[in-house]
Amino acid sequence: MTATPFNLLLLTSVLWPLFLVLMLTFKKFHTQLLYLIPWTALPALVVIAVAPNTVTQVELPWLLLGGTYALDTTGKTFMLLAALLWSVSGVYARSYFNQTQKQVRFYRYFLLAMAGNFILILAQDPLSFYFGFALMSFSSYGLVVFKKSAIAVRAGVVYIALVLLGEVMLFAALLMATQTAESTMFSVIRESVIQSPNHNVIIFLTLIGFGIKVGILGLHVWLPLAYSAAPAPASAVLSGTMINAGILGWLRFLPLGETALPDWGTGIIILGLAAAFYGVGIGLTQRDPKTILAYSSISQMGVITILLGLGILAPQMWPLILPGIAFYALHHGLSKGALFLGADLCGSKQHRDRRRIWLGLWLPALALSGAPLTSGVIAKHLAKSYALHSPAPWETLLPLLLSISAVATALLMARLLYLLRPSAKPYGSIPTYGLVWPWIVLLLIIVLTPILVGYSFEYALNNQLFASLWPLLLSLIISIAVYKVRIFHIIKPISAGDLLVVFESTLKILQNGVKQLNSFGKNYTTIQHQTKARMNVIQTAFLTKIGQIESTLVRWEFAMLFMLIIIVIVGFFALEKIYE
Amino acid sequence: MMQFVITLPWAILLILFPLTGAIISFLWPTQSNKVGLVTVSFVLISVTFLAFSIIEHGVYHHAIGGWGSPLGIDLYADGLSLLMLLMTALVGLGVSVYATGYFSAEQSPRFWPLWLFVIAALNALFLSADIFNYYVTLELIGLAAVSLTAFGKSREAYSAAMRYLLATLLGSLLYLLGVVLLYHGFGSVDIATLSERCESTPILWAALTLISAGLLLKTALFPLHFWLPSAHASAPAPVSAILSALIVKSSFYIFLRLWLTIFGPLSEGAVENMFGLLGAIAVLWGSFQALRQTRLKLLIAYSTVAQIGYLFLAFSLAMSGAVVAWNAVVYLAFTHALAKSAMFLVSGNILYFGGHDRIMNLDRIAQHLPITTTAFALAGVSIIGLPPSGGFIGKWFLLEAALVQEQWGFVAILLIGSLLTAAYIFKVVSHAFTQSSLPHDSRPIPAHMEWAALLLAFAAILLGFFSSSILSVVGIGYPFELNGVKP
Amino acid sequence: MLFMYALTGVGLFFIGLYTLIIHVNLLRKILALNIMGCGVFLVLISLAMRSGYSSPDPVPHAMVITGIVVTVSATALALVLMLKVLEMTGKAELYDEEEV
Amino acid sequence: MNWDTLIPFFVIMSSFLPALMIFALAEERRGLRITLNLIGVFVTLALVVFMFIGVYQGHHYETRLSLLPDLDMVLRAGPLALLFAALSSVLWLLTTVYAIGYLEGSPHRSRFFGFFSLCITATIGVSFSGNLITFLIFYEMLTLVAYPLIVHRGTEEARLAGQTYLLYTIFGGTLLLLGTVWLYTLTGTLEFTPRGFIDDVGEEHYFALVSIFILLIAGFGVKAALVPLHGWLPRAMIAPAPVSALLHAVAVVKAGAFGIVRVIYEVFGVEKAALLGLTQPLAVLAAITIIYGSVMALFQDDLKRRLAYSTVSQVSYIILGVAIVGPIATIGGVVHLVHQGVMKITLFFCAGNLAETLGIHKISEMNGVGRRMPLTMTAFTIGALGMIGIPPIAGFVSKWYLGLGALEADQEWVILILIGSSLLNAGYFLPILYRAWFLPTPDKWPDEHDLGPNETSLMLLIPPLITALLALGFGLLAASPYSPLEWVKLISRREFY
Amino acid sequence: MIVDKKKGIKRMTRLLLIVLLSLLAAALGYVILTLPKSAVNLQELVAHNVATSGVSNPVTAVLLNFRAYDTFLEMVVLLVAMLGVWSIKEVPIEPITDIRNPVLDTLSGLLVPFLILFSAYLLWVGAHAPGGAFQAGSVLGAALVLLLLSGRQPFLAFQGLYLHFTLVASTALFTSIALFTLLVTGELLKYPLAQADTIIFILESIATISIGLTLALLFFGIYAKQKEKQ
Repeated sequence: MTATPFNLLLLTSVLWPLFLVLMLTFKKFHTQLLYLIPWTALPALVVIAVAPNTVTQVELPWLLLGGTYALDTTGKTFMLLAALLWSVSGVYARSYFNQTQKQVRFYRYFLLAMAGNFILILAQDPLSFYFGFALMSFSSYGLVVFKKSAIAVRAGVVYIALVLLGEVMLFAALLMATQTAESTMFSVIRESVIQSPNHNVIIFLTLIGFGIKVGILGLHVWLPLAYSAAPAPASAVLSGTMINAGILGWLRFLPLGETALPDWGTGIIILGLAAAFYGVGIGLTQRDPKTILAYSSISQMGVITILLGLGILAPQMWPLILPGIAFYALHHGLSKGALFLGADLCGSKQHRDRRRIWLGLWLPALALSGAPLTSGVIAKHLAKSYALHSPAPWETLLPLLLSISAVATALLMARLLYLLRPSAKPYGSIPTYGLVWPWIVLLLIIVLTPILVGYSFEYALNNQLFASLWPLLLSLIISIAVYKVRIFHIIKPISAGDLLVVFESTLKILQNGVKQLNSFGKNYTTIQHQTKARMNVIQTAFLTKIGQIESTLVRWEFAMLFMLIIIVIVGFFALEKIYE
Repeated sequence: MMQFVITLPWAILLILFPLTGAIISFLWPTQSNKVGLVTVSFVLISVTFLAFSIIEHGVYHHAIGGWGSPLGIDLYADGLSLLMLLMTALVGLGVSVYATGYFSAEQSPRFWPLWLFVIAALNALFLSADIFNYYVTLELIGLAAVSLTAFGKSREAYSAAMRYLLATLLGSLLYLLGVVLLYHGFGSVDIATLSERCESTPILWAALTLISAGLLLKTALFPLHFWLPSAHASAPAPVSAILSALIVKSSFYIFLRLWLTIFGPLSEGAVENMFGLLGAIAVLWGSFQALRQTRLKLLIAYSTVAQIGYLFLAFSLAMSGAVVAWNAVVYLAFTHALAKSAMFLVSGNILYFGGHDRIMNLDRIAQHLPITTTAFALAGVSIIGLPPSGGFIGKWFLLEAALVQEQWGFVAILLIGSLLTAAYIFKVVSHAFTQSSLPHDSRPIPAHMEWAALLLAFAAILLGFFSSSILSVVGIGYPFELNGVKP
Repeated sequence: MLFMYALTGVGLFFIGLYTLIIHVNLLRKILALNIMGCGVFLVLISLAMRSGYSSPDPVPHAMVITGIVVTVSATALALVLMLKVLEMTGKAELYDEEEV
Repeated sequence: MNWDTLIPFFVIMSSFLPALMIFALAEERRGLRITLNLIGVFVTLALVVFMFIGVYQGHHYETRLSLLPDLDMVLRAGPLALLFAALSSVLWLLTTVYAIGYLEGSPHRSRFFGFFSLCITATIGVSFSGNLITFLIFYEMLTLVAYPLIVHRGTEEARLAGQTYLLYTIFGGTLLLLGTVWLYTLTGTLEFTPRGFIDDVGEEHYFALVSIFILLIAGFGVKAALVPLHGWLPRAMIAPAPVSALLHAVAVVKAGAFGIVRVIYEVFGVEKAALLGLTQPLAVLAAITIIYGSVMALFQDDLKRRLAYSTVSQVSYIILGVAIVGPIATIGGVVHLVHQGVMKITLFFCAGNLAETLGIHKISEMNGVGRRMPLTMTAFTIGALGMIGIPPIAGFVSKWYLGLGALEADQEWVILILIGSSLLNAGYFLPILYRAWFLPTPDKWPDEHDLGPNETSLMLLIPPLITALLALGFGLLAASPYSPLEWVKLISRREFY
Repeated sequence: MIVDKKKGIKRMTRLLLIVLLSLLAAALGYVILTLPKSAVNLQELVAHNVATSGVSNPVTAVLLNFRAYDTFLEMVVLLVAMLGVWSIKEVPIEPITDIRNPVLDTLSGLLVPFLILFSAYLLWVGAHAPGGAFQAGSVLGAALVLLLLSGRQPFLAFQGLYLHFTLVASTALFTSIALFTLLVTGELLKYPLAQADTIIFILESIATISIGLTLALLFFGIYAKQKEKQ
């Protein structure tokens, strides 16, 4: 590796959280550490700040099976998001938990997950990526079940089960990809995957493997459970950045921009669309804000999935789409994070506090539903622009559908804001100073994002205004109407993790199967014992029998008889020897 | 100097030393222990020197009275005899050391003369080259052995001794009749002369039949083992050791010699195969019986029955052309002598210490006699034929021979046999590790009794490492080339 | 004629053997062994006549004498043992495993 | 006087002689016993390291003693031999320390440590064996000297377990002997040679060769716990923890696996074996064992039994690796010899700690134990995750190479096996972790002992931590020089292909 | 019932046995008949060497010179039997006084001296005519037995060590001669030609005594036991 100061910084940013975890094992440092830990993600931020434009790779040939790390452009966006969210929720968590013990335990998993997240973002070879991914996924289990409530445990089971599934699928995909590529570099793999005889398998496995993180339709069941079960700061990072790990995985692995795979593309797009609407559909019925946010994530990821599908469908467009996806992820992550933290802040009894927070919540909500002047509008605009250039029939279909999905999102946000309205009963924790200010910071960042990417008012006023406004207005009308009709009191909320019912029923069957097996095992052992006993009986019988035989054998006259017989036989042989 | 020492007539001294010792110990009962030990050590020394001289000058040959065969009697020692003598000396020493502690003050003056006479007779037998002389030595051994067996002083012991006496006398008579026929058929009792003169006539075959029957009876090959278990189990431990380790081998040795020199060259294998078959059955039967036993000494005795089976198995394989099987015969015989004597001494220790040898409650005792237990385990390893041990080498050659000849039946027997052996050995050993309290009645054992057993067992293991050199010594005089003995 | 004695010896041998096998009483067994011995000696010594000379072959004679002595001592031992068995078990018989 | 011809012999002696001395020691001579033990360990270790360097520089260490008229007893320190020897001796060191702590104040310690050292002698002997008969000798020796350790507790249950063990192993040994002798009658030599020594055996002996292969594999399979020859292993768990740790995770079972490696590569030669159509069935058998072991593990509540079944499953990775004909898979398999060793010994150490400190034997008793014994359970977690095959722990590296090798050899089905077993491993390890870390601690442990200020006595604590670190390091630094992986690559270059 | 069955079996076995044995006897008889009328044997050799053997009686020559080694061992056999008997039951050496009958008394009084004389004769004649140590020894033994039966106790005079000495005398002598010859001639039991006859004579006479004594004692042992039983 080239030990430039930047590279060193890069490594420190990754190693720093791990180091802190290690330090946490020593009780006596806890108090000091707890001041340090909230800021663990800062080095990462610094890295992004000082990152040169030329991508330099850090080669660590001795690490695992040879690791390559770099901060490329895509990585930069994800890293930015990750760094921001980890810092904010890190600080948030500090005052979210009151006792040190809890904090320590929380941070243990928190830091590990963070490290994993960073690693996978920086990784330029599948193994390192896989490593980071695993580290993140498994340690965030600790975050999911942190509350130890029954819900949490259930969520944990579902989560870990799916994580494992994803892990093994990715493992297989990785193996095949590496085997054909004969190299462990994403660049090479992306190119050569197509040559692999079973590239379809690889693509499928990759889609599912990361799809679980992303929560594509069918595999999304864990999101609502996990997000609502986890403590707020955890949910923030889960929904904000960890979910994006899946996206990044796709970007790294799939042969995007290489060759057109129409079937795959179409399939993915349809999948995305379905997710986009399905998420909202179920989400609207929910009453728990966090669950609603989870479903919104599902639908948002659906949108990203659509863009991905486009990329596969039309490789030539990929260079355009890639930054779009990155930005979309960024935008969604920030707003979602803000929403999760904000939703958690509605715990106070004072109407005044509640109203302040509520107003604050409007910002990310609007941003998510793509209101003008927010990051949302940019994201949506980019998405549409790709849609317009997509091959038939999508170029006509997609823009429309996207707009509708925007409406849907807006409705979902409205639903959220309604549920968290100041007059509603308190939800989450009491907004203390330590909790609120990091949230404010996050809001500010959200406000600034459009400016950062050089998005100007006039541009907005010119051509974007209506396009971005009508969905909002429409949704506004609908929601007011709905509010008047009070339809939501009629609709029963679909249990969070909708499809999970199916999964769990199958799980039940499996468990029964296991029980069966178990009982069979018991029977089997009893049978074993019986047979063993029987064998013993036979054995003893046999031994006594030969005992009796022996006691006759050793009788003098019998022995003599045998001797004579031997003599006769030998004599007989001799006889034929003589007269042959 | 060394040259001179080597040229002394050690072979003859091998016979005269123990005789003198026996007489002295008989006349000087109070010192019999010392006399005995001195004699036995002399025997060992003489064997060593004899070995040197044989290695240096080849086979040893001495015409008694200067007459020479066929008129007189010849002494003859090649590699095979040497090995047997060595075996006798080693086991003899071990047993003697043990006996000094084992026998009470009033028993030992009676034990020593008999035991020393046995040694003398054994040496005489292994050195002799005259079939009538064999008869005399056989009788000598037989009578002494029976008297020793009666030392058990129990009702079982006496009737076992009786049974043994009848069997051995019958055996000798059959043998003698065979000798008679040979003498009248071919006019000599000298092996070498006979091996030249003998041709396939009815006389020869009748003699073969009678002699084989007699010797098989004495060697207790299944189904003629009827006398062995009771005798070996009811005799006092050192005596059982002698019986199992040496005396059974003596008749087998004669059998071997006669087949190698006189009968083998003329036979065509049918008979040997039958012996092999009997051996195979003996292996299985003996092992199963051993497995059945609840008393240690009986178990060991039956194990002897099985081991004898191996000897004949190897014998038949070797006669049918697999030369390596001779190595098996030699090795199995030698290691069995050491290991089995060790085992019997162990059983003696256990009886001496705990007053019983019921396998079920062995743990009480074994826990407190680590050395003895180790001895048994090591001996067991060799008996089973697990590496590294003499037994393993023997089994290896045996298996090799069987495979070379593609005698799958024998292969199977060998495998099953060693499994069964392992089964009964560990049936005993496993009790050494189970915890249990010390029985009330236990009497301390003199250390040398434990060590004697251990060293014998250890020797059996050690044999596994010197096979090539030992076998090269055994090869002196080509005892195993049919018709090879040329005194 | 020359072989008459030898054949008699053989006969004695087998008669003895028969007794040895069949009869339970130890004294009879011992006597049977003696008879067998005699048979063997008879064979041994009678066949010594088969020589061109007037006098028989001396070697078998020597052997027979040796044999006799051996037999005598063996018999003595056997008798003592028998008596011991009689004293212990109450009857002068081999008692078999099943009684153990 | 050329030392190179003696060093292998010295290595054997360096654990053998201490063993004998220890036997002679009285029970209460604790200090002297420990000293002897450690001297033995360190001398062995030093010699092994010395040879490591020597072999790396191309030295040739070989001891020959005449055994049979035309068969020598050969001790040769090749790369493969050293791999196994190093593994055993290093883990022996740790286990000795552990055992000293574990058996504090229990009876028959001289006996225990004596046989323990003998076991290592045998294992080292197995690893250095230069021909099949030498291997056989030490293999059988291992069988025997491991027996007293299994029945060490002296309970009736232990005795029966010991009987089962012997039943299996002696049977295996017999098969092995038969195979060896038979082979010898065909070839006239038993010398391990790269790429095998049966080339000049004629076609007419096809049947014989196949039978020999089966016999040898079956013989070794008993110790390697190949289904259906695995029955003894779970029952042998009655033994004290250090025994289970070293013998049933490393020495004994690995001796079997090691034997299979030798047979395939240096007796038959992998190509020849493949030509005879012998490797594929073996691979299948290994696969079955992998799955079977894992499934059985699911149902065990006794911690050590679960670990035992996990061993059954994991050891077959090695066999699978060598049975998939191909350099990469071989690397995966052989390196798993080391990786599985460190991981599994960690797990056993931890299980021992739990039993010794809190009297925990059952998984159902492990609730919240992570809070009571954090370090132990951390080590355990690392081991467990490694078993599942999660990067960057050693287990992942093995699985990775196995998978690649399988693909290289066009045996995609192996991937499914790997995946399936990973899931199953997770199925029986993660619940343990969950209990340990996320469930509330009970107010009282089954049988708690006070073992010093730390969570348990340091002698019990440090070994698992070290092995856990090794497991982590072997994975994390797999690609760095002198890592097991690299060494195995060297072996593969020099001896296999 | 069972008894009968057993009997039946016994009868069967007996029958089978008789058949077997007669078959074997026939076979053996046949074999013997196949012997050539004129044998190859050692007669000429003996005749040829008897001159240098120290005695003129070929049998004695064979016994005490050509195959003296056998005889030597056979003395040991006798001694071993003696030891065996003693080890099984030590004979109490005391006069048996209960059976005193005058006939036996007088008869023994007359016979014993004669028998002793006769045995001496046999011993002496053995050198050139049939006779010799064993014959003499057995006669002597008979005399002693007679004494015993008549209730006289010949051993009261010398017991313990003396007795033991006499018992082992022949064996000891043989051994020492063996050693002696080994030293002098370098070969076992090779008598120097000149002393051959004397050596043999000494051997024989000593042998006679110990044989006689041993036989008597053997009888005595058994007899004494019988007495106990009554």
